[in-house]
Amino acid sequence: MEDFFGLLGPILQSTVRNATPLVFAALGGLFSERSGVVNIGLEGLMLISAFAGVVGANLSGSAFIGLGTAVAAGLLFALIHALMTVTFEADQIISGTAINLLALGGTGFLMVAIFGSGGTSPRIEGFESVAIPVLSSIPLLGPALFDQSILVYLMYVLVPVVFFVVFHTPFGLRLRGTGEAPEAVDTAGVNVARMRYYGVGLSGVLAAFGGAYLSMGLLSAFTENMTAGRGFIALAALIFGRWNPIGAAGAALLFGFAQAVTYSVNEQAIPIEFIEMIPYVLTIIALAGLGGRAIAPAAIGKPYRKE
Amino acid sequence: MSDRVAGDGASSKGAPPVLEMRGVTKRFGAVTANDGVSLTLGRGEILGLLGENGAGKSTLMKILYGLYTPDEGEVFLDGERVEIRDPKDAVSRGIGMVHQHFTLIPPLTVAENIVLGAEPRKGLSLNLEEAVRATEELSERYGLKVDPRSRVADLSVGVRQRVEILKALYRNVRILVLDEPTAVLTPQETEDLFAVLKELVADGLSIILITHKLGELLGVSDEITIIRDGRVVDTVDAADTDEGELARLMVGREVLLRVEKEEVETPGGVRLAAENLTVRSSTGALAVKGVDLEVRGGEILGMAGVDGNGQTELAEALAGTRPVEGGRVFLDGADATNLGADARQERGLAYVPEDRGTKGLVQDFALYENNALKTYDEPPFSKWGWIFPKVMRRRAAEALRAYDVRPADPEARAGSLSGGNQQKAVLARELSGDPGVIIAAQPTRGVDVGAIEFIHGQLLKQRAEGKAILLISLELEEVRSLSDRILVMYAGRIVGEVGPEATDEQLGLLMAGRGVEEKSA
Amino acid sequence: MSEGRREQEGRDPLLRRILTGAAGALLFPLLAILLSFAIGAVIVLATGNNPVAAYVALFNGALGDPSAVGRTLLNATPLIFTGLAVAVAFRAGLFNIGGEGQLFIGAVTAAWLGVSLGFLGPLAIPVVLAACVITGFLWGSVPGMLKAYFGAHEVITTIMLNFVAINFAYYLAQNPLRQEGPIPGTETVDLAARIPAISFALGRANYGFFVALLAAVAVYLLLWRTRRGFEIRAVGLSPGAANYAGMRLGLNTILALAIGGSLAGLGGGVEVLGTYGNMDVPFVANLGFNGIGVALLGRNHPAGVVLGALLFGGLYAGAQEMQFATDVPLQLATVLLAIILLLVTATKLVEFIVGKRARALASGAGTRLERGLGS
Amino acid sequence: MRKRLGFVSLAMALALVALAGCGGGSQGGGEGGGGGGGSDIRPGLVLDIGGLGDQGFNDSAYAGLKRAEKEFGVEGEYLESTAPTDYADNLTQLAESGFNPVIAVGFLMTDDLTEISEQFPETQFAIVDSVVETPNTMDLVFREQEGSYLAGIVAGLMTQEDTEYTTSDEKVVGFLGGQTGPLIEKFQAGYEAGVESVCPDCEVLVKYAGSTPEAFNDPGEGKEISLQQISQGADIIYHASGNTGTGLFDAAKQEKIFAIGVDLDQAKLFPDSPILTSVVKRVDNAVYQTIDSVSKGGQPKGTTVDRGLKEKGISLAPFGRFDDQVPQEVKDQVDQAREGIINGDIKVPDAL
Repeated sequence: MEDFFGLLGPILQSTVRNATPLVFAALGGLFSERSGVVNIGLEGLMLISAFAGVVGANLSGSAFIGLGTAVAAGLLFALIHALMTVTFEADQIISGTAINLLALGGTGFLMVAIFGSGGTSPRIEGFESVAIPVLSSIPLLGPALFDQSILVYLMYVLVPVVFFVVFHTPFGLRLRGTGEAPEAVDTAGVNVARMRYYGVGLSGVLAAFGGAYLSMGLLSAFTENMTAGRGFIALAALIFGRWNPIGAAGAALLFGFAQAVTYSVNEQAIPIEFIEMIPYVLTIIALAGLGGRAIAPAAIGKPYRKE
Repeated sequence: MSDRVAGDGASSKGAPPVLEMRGVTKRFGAVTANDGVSLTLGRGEILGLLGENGAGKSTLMKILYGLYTPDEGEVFLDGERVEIRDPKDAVSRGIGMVHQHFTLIPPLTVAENIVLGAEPRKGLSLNLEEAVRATEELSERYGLKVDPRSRVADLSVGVRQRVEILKALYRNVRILVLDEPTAVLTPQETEDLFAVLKELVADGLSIILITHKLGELLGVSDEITIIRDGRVVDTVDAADTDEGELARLMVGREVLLRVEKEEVETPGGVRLAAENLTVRSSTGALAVKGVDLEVRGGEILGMAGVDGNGQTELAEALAGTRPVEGGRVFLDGADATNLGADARQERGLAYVPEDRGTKGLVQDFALYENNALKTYDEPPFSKWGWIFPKVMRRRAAEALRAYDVRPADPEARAGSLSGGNQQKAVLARELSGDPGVIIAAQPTRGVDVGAIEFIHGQLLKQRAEGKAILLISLELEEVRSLSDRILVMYAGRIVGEVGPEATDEQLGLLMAGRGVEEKSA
Repeated sequence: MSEGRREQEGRDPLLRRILTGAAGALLFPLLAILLSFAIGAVIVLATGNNPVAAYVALFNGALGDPSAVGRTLLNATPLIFTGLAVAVAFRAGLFNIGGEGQLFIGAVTAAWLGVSLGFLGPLAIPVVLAACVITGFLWGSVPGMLKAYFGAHEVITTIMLNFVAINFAYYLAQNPLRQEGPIPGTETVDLAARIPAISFALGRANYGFFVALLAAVAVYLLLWRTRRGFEIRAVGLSPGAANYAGMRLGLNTILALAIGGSLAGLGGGVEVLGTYGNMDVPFVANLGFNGIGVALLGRNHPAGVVLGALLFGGLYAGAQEMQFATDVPLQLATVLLAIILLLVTATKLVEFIVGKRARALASGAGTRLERGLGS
Repeated sequence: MRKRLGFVSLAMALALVALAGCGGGSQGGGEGGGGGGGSDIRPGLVLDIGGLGDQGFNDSAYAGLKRAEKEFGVEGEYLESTAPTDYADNLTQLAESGFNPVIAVGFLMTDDLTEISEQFPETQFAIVDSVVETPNTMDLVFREQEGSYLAGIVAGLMTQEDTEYTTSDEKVVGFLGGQTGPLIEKFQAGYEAGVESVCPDCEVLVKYAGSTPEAFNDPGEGKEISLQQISQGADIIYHASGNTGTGLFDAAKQEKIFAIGVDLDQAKLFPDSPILTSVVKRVDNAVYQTIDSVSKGGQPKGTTVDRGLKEKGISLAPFGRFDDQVPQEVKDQVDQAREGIINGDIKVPDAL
């Protein structure tokens, strides 16, 4: 137990690191789902952006240009999802699954095509941790919250910004309306398809930040399938957080914490396989206990047809 | 909002009409929904658009609102030819529409719904105070009382309709189209609505009122355009016509507006009864509060009331598809409260649900599968867990022919049938098992006149055979002409019982809950 | 006008029957496959390879000789099971992404019982497979119950349960069931208790493929010839109508997911008894996810699932040969499958390519107005 | 048109099969020979999941193949595996196509290779890190514990020094394992024994990344585990976790501690990370020597080649740019231990 408290600082720091990509992806999913499009492809969006970020940074030598290429790739894949689901009325879950598969196969393929072999990319200049003076010296919480990569700080800013955009702007009103009752939005003279393109597109941009953080903030190289299910956990965080940015961020922190704990649980005490299960079991319990009754945007998953 | 020019009726003569549609044709595949339709709407005028379900009224209005593009024909606004590309375009040209199915977003507030798409801003953010203020101003000006801050989900249908109208007014409409606005209203609410409409036209607005109810147009509209089979049959002056003529024009032949009902000597014993029945709605609210009723063999008990006063939940509780909160249900004298829908059906209960689209039929099932939807697990359709599609097909073919379902093809997908034929398919299933008790909820909603006649005939036939029938309907005319007794439901309670000779006023008062006050007084 | 309508009545059912018939059902998947191969060719070209050579190698690797056919069958076998697992749930309106975990549960069951019941010889095979069906059923019922009793969405719970099942199976394989020696995995099932190979020429392809075909037939009978299937389909197409007809939504939800689980579990058993002989760590990967693609490609019909699984299996078998014969990376197969999946439900796109006429016919029933044929 | 394409490909397939069939017995291909002489051999490599670019043992094996290709003027082939299902197909494909020797890189292929090597008795097979009991399979195994023991000595001594990356105040070192199991436990056992031998009161923090092969390919988890160990005082961490170890290198760079690499001289591969040394496992040599021995002709062999420090199959990489930070006595102790192991004075445990 004493050991645990000694570890609390590092665990909290690890919690924030684990949660950051989840928060980005969950915020992205929020835009998409609030507009009425299920985005099970968050995983793939993160993966392709993580890869594109490393390619961009590798070619340019600049982490910021890498971030730019990551966002471009995330946006591009998200727009494929939007094109398929909004314009061509494909099933949203299937399209999302295909996006995941495309990102997995595509990054593997491109690894060979660009870097000559699969596995792990060459290392690039990523985003180093930047300690914020004064704040980072707060005991316990300081290093956890304020000695992180700038992408983490970006995440702190984005949570309230997304909240404001979704709940306090005309765009947010239309977005929420589109997810609840597209026909109402349509008759009010707002273009439903365009709102959904915006929603899905933004999900690509935000998931790209998450992906870039994985390959350029957390690490400084791309590894095949490095997202390892984080997109799905982000989706769970979104549902658990009831499609609210604050709630989703909170849920992501919880999952991040569960993950962080697994790094310090002694495997002699509990078999490693059971430690690995913790975040997933926690998600199921959370969904069954609390999040299960959360009400999704009413029109989610359905293509909008003007008859 | 406030900058609309007040009505100046003087200049309306001579000036081009506010709206003219000429030769509008719209086809869907091989079906022609509108065939060269023309109509004219003058400034400050209420034009009634009358036609049966499926005659093409809604299609025409969707063209006007930019939801459909016409294949042929022209639209003129103030004498100028226009092409309306989408609803946004329509809105910017001053056309507003109150749809039959409300286009409101339930989780949002009234003010948010009203300003959606044309939001007042303060910097980057949405100016909600301004939205509330504008809503209040409009609602005061036209006497459309609403609370701008309440959530639409919590409002009654009547209030929701007001929100819809306010939404149009907020966008400075010059032409307001109302699609079947009275379907969900009590007679009193309908009168209130018409009063508001008259105030609006006095203010310079022009209104198109779509309905399939003959009577109400006479009181409110200036002219009436009748559409049948996608074509304009005639346009008449409301002052120079009567219900009979309108009905003839609408249906294309003389229709019997009154159903001939044989007298049944004496009603039999009580076959369906509810005792102090309490039921919750899907949202958890008490929807039925202590209802007692008895239906006897050989009688039709009518249940009148405005939609959403607990009739649906009552019907479902009686049929066994919704759990009962308190009280008891009796079938032929035996307590059936704890029986499931299946068991009740085995004891001779048939149920025609109000929503055949999502409850009565599985749209993507073939007709033979739908015909066996309740009996698939009984011989001869099933044995030892297996089902026998061949038998199902044979039986379905018989039933479909007997109930005049077209096409009578057991393989046809239910969803491909017209509303009337879908309803007949439901009846075919429900009545062919020779049930003793029938619950029919809105059996003629959205059904063409031919099918209505057929369905009414079937119900009367069952009555003559001594069946006990509970008829739930929003159509007062239907309740009155078929029922032997009429119960009126309001806010989950039975507020009165009247005979079929009751007047609109009597029924209307009860439906508005006024009877309750009288009782308690 | 009425004449025109009659003409339409006479013509429509025939055309519709054709479209909903075999040709119609295959139209969309076939177009999706062709399109994705075209896109794949562009990708191959962009990497400086010859797409014709790549596709020839792909074809050879999938069907070029008996051993290639054997590889295709071997790959397709587990995908039939996981595809069926998705399809049954889909028919009930549920999305089962848990095929992977369910397969692992079945596999570890087979690895355990296959060894301990090995003394029974060939008799052990049906016993062990039945046990896999049962454990898969139980595991599959978990998300069903979570949905029925707690409203937890099955998409999320089945994904999460995959991780739980895989970890649990690996725990068993590495601890109580662990074999001697350096290779992490369970002990190997006695050869007598294994599913035999079909013939030497077909390589390792085994009679498990026929078990899969039997499962497909069973699923067909279940869905279209039994009361339970009738209920599952009714619940999937219209929960409201099913409830109104007295069917229990919760029960059917649980059963559909559990039956799906039992199919995937059986697939895991067949993999162990047929292909591998034990459960190594790592065991198989991505069979559950690919099962989704297989089911969708096969339109959630058992026959379609078998065809879809053969396509997937063939692509993976062919990609191996392609990697060998050309410089095109193995991952092209995954990319091709992703594109097929992306396109297969994009009805609008295919309609766009085929033309509006087909679209009008395909959705003719939907656009028909209320008045329709009755009045 | 399509029909013809199908026909053509079928014909090509048949031709290919025929060619492969004929070629099996006597091959007369004549590329000009390099050093070894036997230029008619075609070595084939089946790589494990992870494949090329793992900056570990797949890459190392591939380097051995490349070296043989260059020196003997032969043309080899390698196949990557994406799933365990691929092993058997890949091995069969190479054997069927007349490749010889066929080398399975990774112990996970043990079962499949046992089966397949029996079907192709004329082909020389080899497997890295495992033992296959067939007369035509060479087992290329290593005594990783010996190198790990030396790494343990380095770690145990250096954690008591004050350098740019280590402090003397806490005697804590770390071990990051990949997938749990006997193979990696050999590394752990040797390392722990090495630390113990020079610093009995040192604490060795041990953590594995997981129980599945993904544990060899999860740098994110590797980094988090490393950071946890660092926060518990570890200032030098040895990993045997494949690609997961790149996470350690990130953490080492960020937190300024020493890492010890594995398989290859990883200091050269990750020049910006403070990698003090690496336990090098010469899979490349094993592959090269196997090809060499086949090129010299003779019947397929079923021998087990066990390589350790003595055979130079395992070695400790030079300290490179950190050489001046390592005190001479540390270097001396390492040299003594190496001697001791080679002449048998020191017995290194190979299991926990």
